Parts: sequence; C-alpha cells; structure tokens
Amino acid sequence: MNALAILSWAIIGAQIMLALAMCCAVYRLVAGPRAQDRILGLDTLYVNAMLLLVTFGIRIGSTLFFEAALVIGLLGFVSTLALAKFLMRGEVIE
Amino acid sequence: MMELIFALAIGILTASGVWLLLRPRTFQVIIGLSLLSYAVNLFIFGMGRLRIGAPPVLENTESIDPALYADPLPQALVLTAIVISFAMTALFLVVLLASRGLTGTDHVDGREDAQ
Amino acid sequence: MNAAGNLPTWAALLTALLVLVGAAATLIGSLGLLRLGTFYARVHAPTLGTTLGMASILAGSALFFSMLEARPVVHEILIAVFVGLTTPVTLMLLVRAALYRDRIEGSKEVPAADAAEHSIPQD
Amino acid sequence: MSSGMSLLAIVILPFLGSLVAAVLRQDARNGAAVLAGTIALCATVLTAFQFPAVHQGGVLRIGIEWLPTLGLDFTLRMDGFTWLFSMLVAGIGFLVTLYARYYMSPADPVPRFFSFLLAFMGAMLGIVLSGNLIQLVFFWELTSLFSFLLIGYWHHNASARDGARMALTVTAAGGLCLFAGILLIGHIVGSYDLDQVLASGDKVRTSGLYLPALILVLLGALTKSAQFPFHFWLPHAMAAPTPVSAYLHSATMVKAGVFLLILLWPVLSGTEAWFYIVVSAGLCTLVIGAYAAIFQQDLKGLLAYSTISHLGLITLLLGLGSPLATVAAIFHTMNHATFKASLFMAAGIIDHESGTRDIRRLSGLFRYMPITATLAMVAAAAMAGVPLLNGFLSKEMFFAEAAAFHVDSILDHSLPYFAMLASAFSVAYSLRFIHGVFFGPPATGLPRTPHEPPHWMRFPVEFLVLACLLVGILPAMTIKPLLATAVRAVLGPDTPYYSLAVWHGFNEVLVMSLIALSGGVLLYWLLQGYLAKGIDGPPIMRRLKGQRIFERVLVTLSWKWARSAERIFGTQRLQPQLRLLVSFAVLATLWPLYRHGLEAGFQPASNFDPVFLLLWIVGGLCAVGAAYQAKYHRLAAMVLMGGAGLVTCITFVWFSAPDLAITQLLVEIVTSVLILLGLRWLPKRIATVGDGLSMGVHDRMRRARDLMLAVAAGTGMTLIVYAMLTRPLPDTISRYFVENAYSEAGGRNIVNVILVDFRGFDTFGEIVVLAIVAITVFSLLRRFRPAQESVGAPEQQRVQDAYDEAKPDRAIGDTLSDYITIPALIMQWLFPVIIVVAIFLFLRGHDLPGGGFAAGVTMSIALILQYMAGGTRWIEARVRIRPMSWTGLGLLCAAFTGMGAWLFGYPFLTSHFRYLDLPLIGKVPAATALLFDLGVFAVVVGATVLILIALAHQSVRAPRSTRSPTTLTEPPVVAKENA
Amino acid sequence: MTGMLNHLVIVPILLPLISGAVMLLLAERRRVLKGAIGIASTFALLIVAIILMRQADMTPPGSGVTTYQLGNWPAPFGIVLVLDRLSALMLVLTSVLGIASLLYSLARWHRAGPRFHTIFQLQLMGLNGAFLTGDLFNLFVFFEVLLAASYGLVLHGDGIVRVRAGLSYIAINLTGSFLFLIGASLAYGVTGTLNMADLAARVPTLSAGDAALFAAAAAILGTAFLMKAGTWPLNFWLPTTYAAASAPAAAMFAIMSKLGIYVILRLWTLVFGPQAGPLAEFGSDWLLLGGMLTILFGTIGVLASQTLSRLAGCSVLISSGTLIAALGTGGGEVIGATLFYLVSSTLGIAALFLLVELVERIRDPGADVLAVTMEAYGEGDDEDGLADEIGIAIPATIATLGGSFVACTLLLAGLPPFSGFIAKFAMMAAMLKTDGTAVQASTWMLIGLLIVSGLATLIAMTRSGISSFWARMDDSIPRVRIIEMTPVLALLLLALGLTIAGGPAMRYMEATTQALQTPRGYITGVLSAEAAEGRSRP
Amino acid sequence: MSGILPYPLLSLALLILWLLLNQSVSAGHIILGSVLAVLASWAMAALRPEKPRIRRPGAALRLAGMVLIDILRSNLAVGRIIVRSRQPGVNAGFLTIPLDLRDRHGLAVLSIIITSTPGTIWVNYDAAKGTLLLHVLDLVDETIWIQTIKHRYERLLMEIFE
Ligand code: NA
Ligand code: NA
Repeated sequence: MNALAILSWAIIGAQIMLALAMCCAVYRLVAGPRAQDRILGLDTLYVNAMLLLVTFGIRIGSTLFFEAALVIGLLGFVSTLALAKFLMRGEVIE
Repeated sequence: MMELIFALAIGILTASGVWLLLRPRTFQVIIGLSLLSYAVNLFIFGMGRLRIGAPPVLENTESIDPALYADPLPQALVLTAIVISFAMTALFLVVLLASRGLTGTDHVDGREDAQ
Repeated sequence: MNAAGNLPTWAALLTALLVLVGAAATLIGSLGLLRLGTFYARVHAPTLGTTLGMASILAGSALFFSMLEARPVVHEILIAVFVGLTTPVTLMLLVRAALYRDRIEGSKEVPAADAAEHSIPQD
Repeated sequence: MSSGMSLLAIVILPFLGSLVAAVLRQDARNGAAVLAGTIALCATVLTAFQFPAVHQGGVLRIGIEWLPTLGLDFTLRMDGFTWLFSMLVAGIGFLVTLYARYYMSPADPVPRFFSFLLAFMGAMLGIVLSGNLIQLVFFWELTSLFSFLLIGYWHHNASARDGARMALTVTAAGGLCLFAGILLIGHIVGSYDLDQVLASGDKVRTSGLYLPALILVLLGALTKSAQFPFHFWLPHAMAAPTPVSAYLHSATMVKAGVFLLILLWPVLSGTEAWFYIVVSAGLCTLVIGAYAAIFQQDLKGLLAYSTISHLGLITLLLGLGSPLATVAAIFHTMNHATFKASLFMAAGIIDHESGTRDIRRLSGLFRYMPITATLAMVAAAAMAGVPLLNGFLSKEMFFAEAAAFHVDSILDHSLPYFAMLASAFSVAYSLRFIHGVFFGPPATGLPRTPHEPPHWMRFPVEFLVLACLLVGILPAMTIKPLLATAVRAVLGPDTPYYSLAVWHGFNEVLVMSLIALSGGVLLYWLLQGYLAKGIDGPPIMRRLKGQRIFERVLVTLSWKWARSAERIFGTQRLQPQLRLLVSFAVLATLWPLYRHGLEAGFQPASNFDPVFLLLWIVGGLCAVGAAYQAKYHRLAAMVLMGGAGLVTCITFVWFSAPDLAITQLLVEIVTSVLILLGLRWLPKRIATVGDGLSMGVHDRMRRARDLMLAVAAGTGMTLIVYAMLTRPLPDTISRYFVENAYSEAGGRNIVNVILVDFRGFDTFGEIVVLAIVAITVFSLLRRFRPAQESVGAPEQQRVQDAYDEAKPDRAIGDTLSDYITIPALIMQWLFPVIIVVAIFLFLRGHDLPGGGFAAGVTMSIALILQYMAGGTRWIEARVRIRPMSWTGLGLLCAAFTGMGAWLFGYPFLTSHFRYLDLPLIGKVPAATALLFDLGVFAVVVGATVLILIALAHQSVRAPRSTRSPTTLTEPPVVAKENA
Repeated sequence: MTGMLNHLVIVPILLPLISGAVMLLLAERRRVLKGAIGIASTFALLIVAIILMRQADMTPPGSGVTTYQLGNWPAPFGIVLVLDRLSALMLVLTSVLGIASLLYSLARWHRAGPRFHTIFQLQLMGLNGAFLTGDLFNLFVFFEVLLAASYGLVLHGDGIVRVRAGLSYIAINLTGSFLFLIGASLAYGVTGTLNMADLAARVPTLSAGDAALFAAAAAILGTAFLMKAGTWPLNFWLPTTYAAASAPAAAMFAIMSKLGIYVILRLWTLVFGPQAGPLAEFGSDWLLLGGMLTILFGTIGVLASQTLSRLAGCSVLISSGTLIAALGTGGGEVIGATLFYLVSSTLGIAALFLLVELVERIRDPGADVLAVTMEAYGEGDDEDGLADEIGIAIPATIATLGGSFVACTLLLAGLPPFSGFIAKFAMMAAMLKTDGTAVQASTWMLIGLLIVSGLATLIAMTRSGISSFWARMDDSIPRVRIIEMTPVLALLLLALGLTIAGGPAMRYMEATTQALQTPRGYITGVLSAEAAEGRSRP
Repeated sequence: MSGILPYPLLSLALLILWLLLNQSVSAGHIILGSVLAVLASWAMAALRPEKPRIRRPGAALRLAGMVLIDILRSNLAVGRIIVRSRQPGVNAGFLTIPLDLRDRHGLAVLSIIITSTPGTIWVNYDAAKGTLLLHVLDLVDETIWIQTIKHRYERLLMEIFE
C-alpha cells in the first residue's frame, strides 16, 4: 500500500467523518428543540460542508472548488447571522 | 449507485416540494417552491449526466478533448434557472405578504376555507 | 487521485494525517451537538471544527496543492481568516438571542438581566 | 349603370345610408327621413329597372372575390323570384320610411331609428340577393341583429328590452342552426354557390346528411318566420315602434324564413321528412295563431298573431311539396305583405291619434277618422279573405291545395278541415278588428281626441290598400306577370298551370270559402259576450305561455345550470388547481412512458460512495423536515430548507459544477435573508390545541391524497432521472462549446463562456426577469399594507425597549447597542473584503468559476450585511445606493455591448476578444463579453438590493405604529426580562 | 451580414428593452415623457413588425426562413431568432395590442402604480422574444420575461382582488415554469440539443427507449403550454386573473394565452410532423379532447358570469379551446383558418377587456370616482403630476360604448359582419373538407360546440349589455375619454377590416400553414444559415 | 494621505487578500490589486467607521501566538469533555467579568478570541457597566477564567489599542 493509496483512503475516511459530522448537525437541525438549536445546527452544517469541499478538492486534485469553500467561509455566516438577529430583534434589518 | 442516490434525492426533494405546494398556507407554498426548485435544478443538471472530477474549465488549451469535461450546457441552464427562481421566490414572497396584509389570512385563497 | 502522481510520500502521509485529524476534530465537535445537554453547552461544540478541524484540513490542503503544483499554494489562509472572523459573530449573536428567549420564558438556567453585578466573584 | 353594379348599389346603399344617419345629429328628424326615403326609393327604382332582365327567366349576377380559397365570393344574384322579393322589401321599406317620418316623435333619437331601419333593409336585401349561401347566412344574422336594435329602440320600456332580447335569442339561435345546415349542404354539394346548390337537389336529398341538414335549415327558417313552437317571440316584438312592426312583420324579417324555404324548395322539398315537418309546423302555427289572434286585446297583438297564422299558412303550402302549392305560397307572401303592412300602419295611426291600442278602450272611431277606418276595413277584409281582394285569391289557391292529395296520411286528409277552421278564425279576428275599433259607441276617456292623421302619414296605407284592391279585382292585369316571373324562377320547367281569375265557378273551393266566411261571422257573434269581459289571451292556451317557458328554460340552462356546472367542473381555489396541474403532469408523463415503455440505460454504474449517501441522508432529512415543519415552525422550515440547499450545492461540486455551487450558495444566502425580511410581516401561526387531532375524515383523505400525489411525483422524477443517468449522453451541442470556448470566445470557463457568449441571449433575458421582478416588488411594496398583527414593532423590540426604559441607567436602544455594536464592527470591516472578493469573482469568471452574477450577488450581500449591522438609517446616511439606476444602466450596458457588434457588421451579442499588451502588466485578455458581464453584474446588484431594501424599508416607514395602536397589547412577559 | 436592415429581426426585442431601461432612469414623476417614449417605441415596433411581416411573406412558403444568429454562433449551437410568417404575424398582433393597451392606459392606468411603462415595454419584449426565438431554452427564458412582466401587470393597481388573483396566478405559473424546465432539459438529455430545428431533425433518429423519454418530455412541456393556453381543467385561474387585472393589462393578456397555442403549434408541427416516425401526431387526440372540454367549460363560464370582466375572461377560454381543438383536428386547411380565428378572437377579446371597464363605469357611475380615489390611496409624493386632463370626454358616449359593445359581442359570438364569422366559417368549412372520407364524429361535435359557444356568448353578452346600456336608471354620462375609446374602436375596425380583407388575410394564413406543414424548410433554413465571416460550422 | 489612502493598513491587507485570491504576485496583479485595495478602502470610508490605532504590533504578534496555543489546548479539553465525559456539559455556566478595556476594536478582538476558543463564548457586553457576560463549558473554577481573560488577553489588548 503506497502513500498515495493511504492518502486516498485517509481522505475517504475524513470525508466519512465529516459527513457523519454533518449528520450530527442535521440532527440538531431536525430535532431542535429550539430555534437556536436549529440555527446552531445550520451553522455547523455550513462549516462541515465547507471542510468537506476542501477535502473534496484534495481528493480530485483540483483547486477549482476552492472558491465554493471560500464563499462558504466568507459569506456562509450571513444567513445564520440573519436568523440569530431575527430571533433577538424580530427583524433582520431595523 | 451514485445515479440511484442522485435520482432518489431528486425524488425526495420533489415529493417534499409537491406536498408543500399543495398545502393551504402561503408560507408552506413558498418553501415548497424552493424545494421544487432544488429538485428541478438537480434534474436539469442530471441531464448532462454525472461526472466526477471533470469540471468544464479548460486547463490545457492546446489540445481539447471534450470527453474530459462534464457537459457544460446543463450547468449553464441551471445557472439561469437558479437566478430566475430566486427572482420568482422574491416576488412570490412579497405577494404573499401583500395578500396577508390585505386579506388578514395566510391562506392561499386569501380567505379561510369555507367548505 | 490520479493527478497526485508526483506527490512525495512524506507529503502524502502528512496530508493524510492532517486531514484525518481535522476531520476527527470536526466530528468530535459535531458529536458535541448530540451529546451536550443544553443549548449553551452545545454552542461550544462547533468551534472545534472551526478551529482545529479547519486549520488542520486547510493545512493539509495547502501542503497537498503546494506539493502538487510545485509552488506555494497558501490561499487556504483566506478561508481560515474569514471563518475566524465570521463564526464568532454568528455565535455571539445567537447566544445572546437564546439568552433573551430564555429570559422571556423565565428559564432558571440563565442569569437574570440584573443579576450580572451580583454574580461577579470577589477575588 | 350595369345590372351588376345596380345589384351592388341596391345592397350597399342602405348600409351607407345607415352610416350617414348614425352620425347625424340626434334631432335631425327630417334629414334622416329624407335620407332614408331617398335611399329606399332608389333601391325600389333600381330594382324595378331590373325587371326586363329577369322577366324572361334571366338571372343577373355580380361576383366579387372575397375568400376565394374557401369558396366564398361576394356574389349578388337576382332572378324573378328574388326580384319580386326585393321589390317588396325596398318598396314597403320606402312606404314605411314615409310613414315613420310622421309617426316618430321628435323626442326620440330619430336618426338612429332610420340608421337601424336602413341597415335592416340592407341586410334584408342582402339575404334576398345573396348568390352564396354563406353570404346569405351572413346577412341573415345581420337582420337578427338590426331587428334586435329596432325592437329595443324604446329600450326604456322593459317590454321592449325583453322582446328584443327574445327575438334576438330565438332568431340568432335559429340563424346559427341555419349556418350549420348550410355548412352541411355545402359539404354535400361541395360548394356554397346558390346556383350549384340549386342544381344539386337530388344529390342533397339522397345524401345521408340530408335529414340533419334539413332539420337545421328548417330550424333557421321556422324560428325566423315565428313558426310553432318558436312563434312566441313575435308578439313580444310588438313593443317596437309601429313602423318597425309594419316593416318587419309584413314584408321582411319574418318573411326571410319563408323566403329561404321558397329559395331552397327545389333542393330540400319533396321528401316525406320535409312534408311532415313543414306541414305540421305550418298547420299548428296556422291554427294556433289564428285562434290566439281572436282573443287579443292589443291591436298590434291581434295583428301579430294573425301574422303568425298567415306565415303558418305559407309554410304549410310550402310543406305540401307540390308546385301549385308553391305558387300559392309565393302569391300569398306578396298579398300578406301588402295587407299586413297597411294594417300595422293603420293600427299605428289609431295608436298615434288616440293614444291607445287597446281594443277594450277603442270604439266608434269611424266617425273620427272615416278615411283611415275605410282603408283599415278593406285591408282587414283582405286579411279575412273576402272576395275581390287579394287575400281571397291566394286563400282560394290554399283551399284548393289543402283539399288536394299529397302524402297519404291523416295529416293530409285532415288539412281541408283545419284550413277552413283557421280561415273561420281569421274572419272572426278581422271582424273583431273592424267592429271593435271603428263601430259601436264613441269612445270616451281616450288619452287623445282622435282625428285623421296627416295626409302623407296615411298615404302608404292608401297605396297598399289600393294594391290590395287592384290585385283582388284585376289580378291578370296587375300581379300576373310579376307572379309568373317569380314562379318561373323558382320552379323552372316544373311551373304548373294556374289561374288567377276571380271567379272559378261554383266549386268545392268556393264552398270552403263560404263556410269559412260564414263560420267566422258566426263565431265572432257567439264570442262577443266572452270578448266583452275583456280577458286578455285565449282560453285554454292562456296559461301556456311560450314566452314564459322560454324564459324559464333560458334562465335554467344559461344561468342556474351554468352556475352549478361551473361550480362542479371548476374551482376558484388554488389548491385543487395545483393538485390538478401536478396530477395532470404526472399522468401526462407516465402515459407515453407506459405506452412506449421506460427502460433504464446500460451505462455501467459508477462506484458507490458512502459519503454521498450520507450527504443525501442529510439532504433528504432536511427536505422532509422542512415539509413537515412549514406550517407552524416557519423558522425551522426555513433552516431545514437551507440544509437541503446546502446539500444540493455540495452535489453540484461533487459532479463537477463549481460555478453552480458558488451561485447556489450565494442565492441561498440572499434568499434566506429575504425570507426572514418577509417573515417579520407574517404573523405567527399558533398551533391550536388539538389541531391535527380533531382533523376530520375529509381532511385526512385530502392529506392522504396529497401525500400519494407527492410520492407519485417524486417517484416519477426518480424513474426518469435514473433512466436518463444510466444512458449515455447523446452527441450534444456542448461539444462545440468545449472545442470553441477558448479558441473562438477566449475563455476557459466553458460554463461562463456559454452564459456570456454562446448563449448570452439567455442571460440577457434572465437579467430582464430579475429587473422586472425587482420593479414589481418595489411597486407592490410602495403601497404595502402589513397585516394588522405585525403593524407594530416586533415583540422582542418592544420588550427590550421597555426594559431599557424601565432602568434608570439605561436608555432605549441600549440592549440593541450592547447586542450589535461589537459584531457590527467586525461586519463593517468585512465590507471592503467582500467587495474585493466580489470583484475577484467578477474578473475571473471568464476563465475560472465566478462571473457577473455571482459577483453581483456577493456585492449585494456586502451591502445587506451593512444594513443588518447598522440599520437602514445608519447605512443610508452614509451610502447612497440607487438600485433602480443600477438596474437600468446594467440593462443598457448589456444591450449596448450586444449592439456594439452591429458597428462591425456582426449580429447582436457577437463578442470580440483580444490580448491587450499593457506596459508593466503584460498580456491581458480583454473580451467584450466582460463588458456584457458588467451589465449583468450591475443588474444583479441593482435588482437584488432593490428587492431586499424595499422590504427592509417597510420597517422604517413612519406612520405604522400610529395606525392601529389598540391592537397592540403589551405582553405580560415584559416583567420577566426585568426579573 | 451587412447593413443595419439585417438586424431588424432583433429590433422587436431590443427596442422595448432599451426604452424600458431608459425609462427606469427617469424619475417617477416624468410620466408625460415616459408615455411619449412608450408610445413612440410601440409604434416603431408596429412598423418594424409590419416590415418583418412583409419580409417573411416574400419567401415562398416552405422554402426557408430568415434567421438571426445571436453572437454570430451558428445554429444549433448558438441561439437563433427565426422569422417566418407565423412569428411575424404574432409580432404584428402583439404590437397592435400593445399600442391599443398603452394608449388606453394613458388615460389613467399608467398612474396607478410606479414603473408601469417599463414593465409594459418589457412585457412586449418578452412576447416578441418568445415568438421569435428558435431555441427551446431561450423560449423558457422569454416565457419567464413575459410572465414576470405579466405578474407586474396583474398586480398593477394593487388592491385585494388583484393581489389575491395574483397570488394564485403566480403560484400556478411558477409550477408551470418548473414543468417547462423539466421538459426542456429532458428533451436536451435525450436529444442533446435545444435548438428547435435541430430537435426536429434529431427526433426521427431516436431509439425506441429514447423516443419514449422524449415523448414524456413533450408531454410535460405540453402540460405547461396547455396550462398557459387555458385548457380545461388547468384553466380555472385564467378568468379570475384576467378579470382582476387592470383593463390595459388584461387586453395585453389576450395574446398571452395565445402564446401557449403558438408554441404548441410551432413545436408540434415542427417536431411531431409526419416525419417524426413513431411520434408523429403525438397527442393530437388529447388536444382535440382538451380543446372541446375547454370550449364547453368556457361556454358554461360565459353563461355563469356575473360580471362583464369575468365574462371576458371566460371568452378567452372559449377562444383558447377553439384554437386547441382546431389544432387537434390537425387537418391541413384547418390550421390556416385557425390562425385567422386566432387573430380575430384576440382582437375581439382585447377590445372587450378595454371596453369592460368603460361599460362598468356606466353601470356604476360611482366606480369612476372610486377608481380615482383608489388611485389616490397610498399615492406617493410624486404621483400627483398628471390630473385627468388627457383626452376629453366624448359626445354620444353611451351610443359609442353601446355600439362597440355590440360589435364586441358579434365578434366574439362569431356573427357577421365581423371577422369572427369568417373565422368560424373558415374553420368549419376546412374541417368538413375531407376529400370524400366521412367526417369524424368528433369533428361534428366540435362544430356543434363552436356554434353553441357562439350562441352562449351572444346570450350572455346580450344579457349584460342590456342591463348595462338599456336598463340603466340614471341618465348621467360616464366619463370616457377619447384616448380610451379610440383603441377599442381601432381594434374593432381592424376586426371589420379582416372581414373585408378576408381574402388576402386568409391567403397569408394559408401560406403560413403551408410553411408549417413543410417543416423541412424551417429545419434546413435554420441549420444551414451561414454565419457572418469569421465563424463557420465545424 | 488620508484622502487617497484613508486606511493604509486596510488597503495593504486588501492587496494581500487580492494576491492570495489570485495566487499570484505578478506585476499586473500587484497594480490591479493596489487599485482595487484603494477603491475598496474608499468604500469603507463611506461607512465612516472609527479608526483603530494599533500602537504595538509586537504585542499583537505575542497575543496571536498565545491565542493559537490556547485554542489548541481548549480544543483538546473540550474534545475530551465531549468524548469522555459521562454527562458532558454538566459544569457549564455563565460568568460575568468586569472589563477595563473600552476600545471597541479591542473589545471586538477580545470577542473573537473568546468565542473562537472552544469552551468559552462571549454572550453580552454591557457597555454602560463595562461588564462582560460569558458562558463557559467547564466552569469548575471561575477565577481561572477571569485570570485568563483579564490578564492574558485584556491587558495585551489594552496595550495594543489604548
Ligand atoms: Na272596442
Ligand atoms: Na468559543
């Protein structure tokens, strides 16, 4: 088993772990119980998804998916932020 | 196998979307329309078949082998569809708000079920 | 993986390690969402993913592509910076919102709005 | 003037006159009358001049190409028969015009009356002179229309309105039947040309479609001629001004049906079906009409029923199918026109001069208006068939034909008796007319003191009565050549021998006449006591009012049933409509697949990847969860929807679509902000206790049905997608894009090149959609009235402000400021960062994932973030954004970039690219597509910002809290934040 | 391609876009200028459309089409605009309705909400684009353009009825758009092309399995188009929406339901013509059945209507049903007659929609005032610019309105002297032309339905007309302006003109039919068109 | 200088951002990036934010290193709690800390540090009282946390920003 094969398996393993992490997040998303739990779940889901995309880039050997991850990293928080503000203030833009 | 998962994914999105589309509350309908738009976007995308690791971005411009790239056309179509469905979601949302304000109900018919 | 043919062994192994560690950290963090009992406890969990998990995986990625393309590929730093800046914003706002909601409902788990001064321990 | 041009003039002149009259001033009574009279006279004279040409069996014709491919040319045709009819129409038209000049009141809009009258005359002449059956139908329907307008002329009377509507409904319906019948005849014959149809009688009668064609044509003719059972509209048409009645119900409208029967007699008659249908309709009408006429109290009503009866007589004659009967029919048509027109006019004079038409009130008018009375008495005698008057001659012929043998049947054998009976009735009502109005004690209490009318008003009556006399006394010298011409034109070689002598000797027919005359007198004498009671309407039949049945049927069919049917087969509710649409789509999709068979492809299956499966477990849970939560937990549903969207986005990455992933993500973000902005105006739905438990069986059924439909739709999509994914991709047009993206369009990112170049026109349309939606949203929100419950500030803000206010060391807004200040600082510093990233995405789009759309959305997110951080007022005090202008300029930028290619002779959107050699920087690719993408960018920024900001602005609209302060109750939870 | 005249084909799309975008840059209060720009642009559109029609009419039928290769990319790869007699006809019809509606709106409606003129121009752009495009997905895009604009126009003027109707309209059409997308992409997945001509060329070569999937795609598309055309049972939204829309918007919509029919006609003659092998004549029985049911439902609806505007909406259904059913009979000459009917009924319906509002002012003189106060409600600071002074009240108002109403009635009921009669006659005569073979029972039924629907229209319209014009209690004369009456009269005169010029009109329609029935001309015309120098087909 | 380059540090950071995004240090990108960085800083100037003054860059670096180490340590600690503990989160609790730091940028950085560190989260800062409400996952000894925040971070931040 050469190093590349190890890397390949490692990445698949990592992706499975990340996917499981997404499952955990989605549990909160679905089960709640409160709105804040769901929002937290969504935020986690976003981060996990971003990491999954990065690992996917390694797996494919292409940087073309980097910007997708970058967009999640930079802007993914906006929707959760809006949700949080909505909970606190009842409206997103005052 | 991936094809089956992909197909089932579209099926689930469609079923959820259709279910919501047929509900009486405007908000349910807008969520349903969004889910349906995911389903439809994936559907269009799937019409170019599934290719892993072949994004249609030319790396070597000297000799171009079309077989190396995923079908770019459905992707372009999906992009257009995404934009349009975003616009329509916005419009539907505002109309449902206006309807709620004017009719006093969030029933899709603008009046609570009489029957 | 076909494109990774010219990767040195050490780099491959290191990448594998970094990615696995990052994924494990992230998974543990997300497991926290399941295991932790209250919202305020749960809110700590995802930071594992946004710190160690992210850093590790991004480092793996940077290493991998730098080796692969034989030039320094460091734009992963951007993701780290962005996530580092943005995640706290969300979490802060979310926790405060949760606090408001719990106070409104008269939850015993959270300190009352006025209780702040009294809870300052004397040292 | 050639004969063809004359024909054209005869038909067209009245229409032209009608147009002229329509634009005359409404008080131009004399002008309109002179115009109408002149035109009618012209038409009469022009027609008269054609007599030499048609006298010897000649046929005049003019054809103008109209719809040649459909075999429909505008053809006018005149033979002896139609000449005679035109003379009647035009001549009596002239007399009626003259009469109407004096009859119509200056208070009425008289020019409009003449306009309608002329148009009606034109339409009638059009029917008569049509050389093409479709053209005949064309004019036929026009007569229905103009008769409607004429009958309803005094539309302030409800009876005029009802009468007009009924006449129109019945005759137009009949006209449509006629239309269908003519289509059938045309189908059988292969042409609508009258001459060809007339030459194809055998072909028509032996065709399998003969019976339906006959029935349809008869429906047209019998409704128009007010034949039983369609007779009821005619008495109600008496609400029209009397000149109209005189014209429509003597020579024209009702005669159109008779005309058609005579015209098509050579083609349709001679079969048993013809005999039974036409004779029974005619006979019933003859008897019933005459019977009912006796008991009318209204002069015009009496004349109306008499008209019905006489038309029945003509119809009966035509139904007999013998040439001699047809001669009688033609003859009686003319006679009836003369005496009935004069009678109507006389009735009009009586009405005009005495103020009433009620026989019960009228009496002894002879001494006030002796001349008119004499004229009316002669005309009534003609109607009764008194010898030495024209009515007698044609009635004799009728009796002869009734007694003759036609088709061996009870109907045929009973005809003479019914003929005598009806004749006796007609004597009785004629007597009643004469005796009741002109004799007896002088009338008292009439609205006006009666006297003779102006001379020219009486002139038409005099003229017509003279005609009755002349024809009655000297038939051979007056009517014979005309009748012969007409008969020859219809019957051709079958023309029988007939005699127009006044005296045929003492024969069977004379006996019948005598019996009828004396029977009529006797009947009137017997009935006097009953009639004196003044009961309106005939005994027995009084209750059976055709009109009322008609109204009831019409209302039931066209209103009650229609409304129920609409309720049953339609719905106003959205859900059933969507359900139908989805079901329809599912079934329509499955049907061809079921018929042709759906098979999976043979592409080798790809490797299983557990990660992807896990991903879609996540995605599926989110989708189903969203579906489950959307009713009461909107926020949850929204969050779950976001989860599903995220997984969709990863799927795009998975299968090599980075552009899609980026765009989907960005749109996802904007959409969720948008929906949240909307949720603020959508009051909460509180799940009521027991909701879902108390759900009725009906609801459960509906849900089960929806669930099945949803599952069916999902399954269908799955099947199709699977079938598609497993078959190889055909040779698609994408190959061209891949091969030419770089060399021809100068871009490496093929998707982007497609978007801005190969299929830039799609993108062009797409940004227009975005712009329109933004404008529409903006417009809607300009007048947005929020739901009552959300008019005030959200509960959270009220609670927090109340808390701040209650604390001495806090000011209102401190809670917000504590909450947002620190995060807002970070968000502000992200502003330039996001802008730079947006520009980055924009500039790299042509070569790498990104592009104008993604950049535009990113840019608008940068702005929205600042709105969220600082609030609307804060940001707008600092940055002035003109989204409407961004949108407009973006559209123009895209359009003008595309049009720039015109300057070089290339089509719209032809791109141009080259490498610019810049100092220091080196070669830089520059493509016009980038300029186009700039337009896209601007529109996206403008539209997205416009939509979001317009929504956000609702919160700062000033007067909203004052609108309904009473509905806002402070929630009791305020204290708890304080606690 | 040299000379600006070559670009004329795209002008019907660009001109409204540019004028719409320019108006977006103008402030809201500059309504006079905007009105002038709108009118000028629409008139120019009409002139261009007429030139294009003449141009299209010069090519011999079936021998080719004028194409415009956007971006200079050859078909089937790039998007092409295709000008033939059919599209030219629809362009002319669109601009005629455009002028009528726009003129009408200048009296008051353009002030009832912001940015009316831009949305109106973009509506025209969407329609023109949909008629011109030769690409299936581009058709979707233009459908969305015109739908988006129609959403704007339905909601224009605001109010509870419009918003309620708008919500249903949007929800249903969004669902329809999804179907369009699914169908179009499925067609691509099977055939690998989006160009309609190329699609037609590729369909006969499909394997049996692929053909089934393509048929499914066609069925999905068909569902979407039939919904948009207003086919029963997918049409309940239509009368409600059209009745709720403001008069000029509704008049414009008269052609929108025809668009669904246009597309069916275009695609079905092109793709499912006799050359399509197993898919030839796909679904025509269903068209016939659906069309007849639609006529029936429209007839019921017309009779059951309580308001004139709903009656007008239901008459759209009759018109649609007639067209669909006639297409379903599929006979050669029927299509020509059907096109004639399409033009005639569109003019009639548009005139009626414009008229209805004026007539309702007679019925309820308060409505006039109400409309004005309604405009005043929520009127922004910049909406005060124009008072009611455009146009003067016309003399003999009632008589003019009444005459127009009668004319509309005749036109829609298919009675002479208007073109409706010729149209119905032409259709029925063509259906009965069977060259000796027996006429099918379904054809007889259709003919019967056509006649009955005409009668029902007559009865229903007479009923409302009498109560509006003849049975009114007061003698007040409603305020109707020349600028409102002119479009109605012009549309009716056009319909009358169609009767008189029936020969040439029918000749055009028949040439159109001939071209439609020889799709080879279209296909080769599109696929063999030369690109301008520089690019060529590989 | 402030007219063209209102925020020089920001502009520099944006230039670096641009170069990182494009993964290139070519002259073209440096020029383009500089132009964009200046333009973007103008956009920032439009918002008229408070200008941060960074007095001691050295302290900033020290802080950064410290924070990284703390974050790594906390990762392990929190990971252990999640995986090992029978009842994870049982010791969690709120904690109020009075702060002396008033500079808003300093507070912002502190909030990022605290929230990014697993196991602690910034809940609310009462500007009037200058108190910070925290939530801590493992609140066994409150004083340790106060020590850490006040002495490790707040002091350094005050050095940098005030
Ligand atoms: Na009397
Ligand atoms: Na933390």
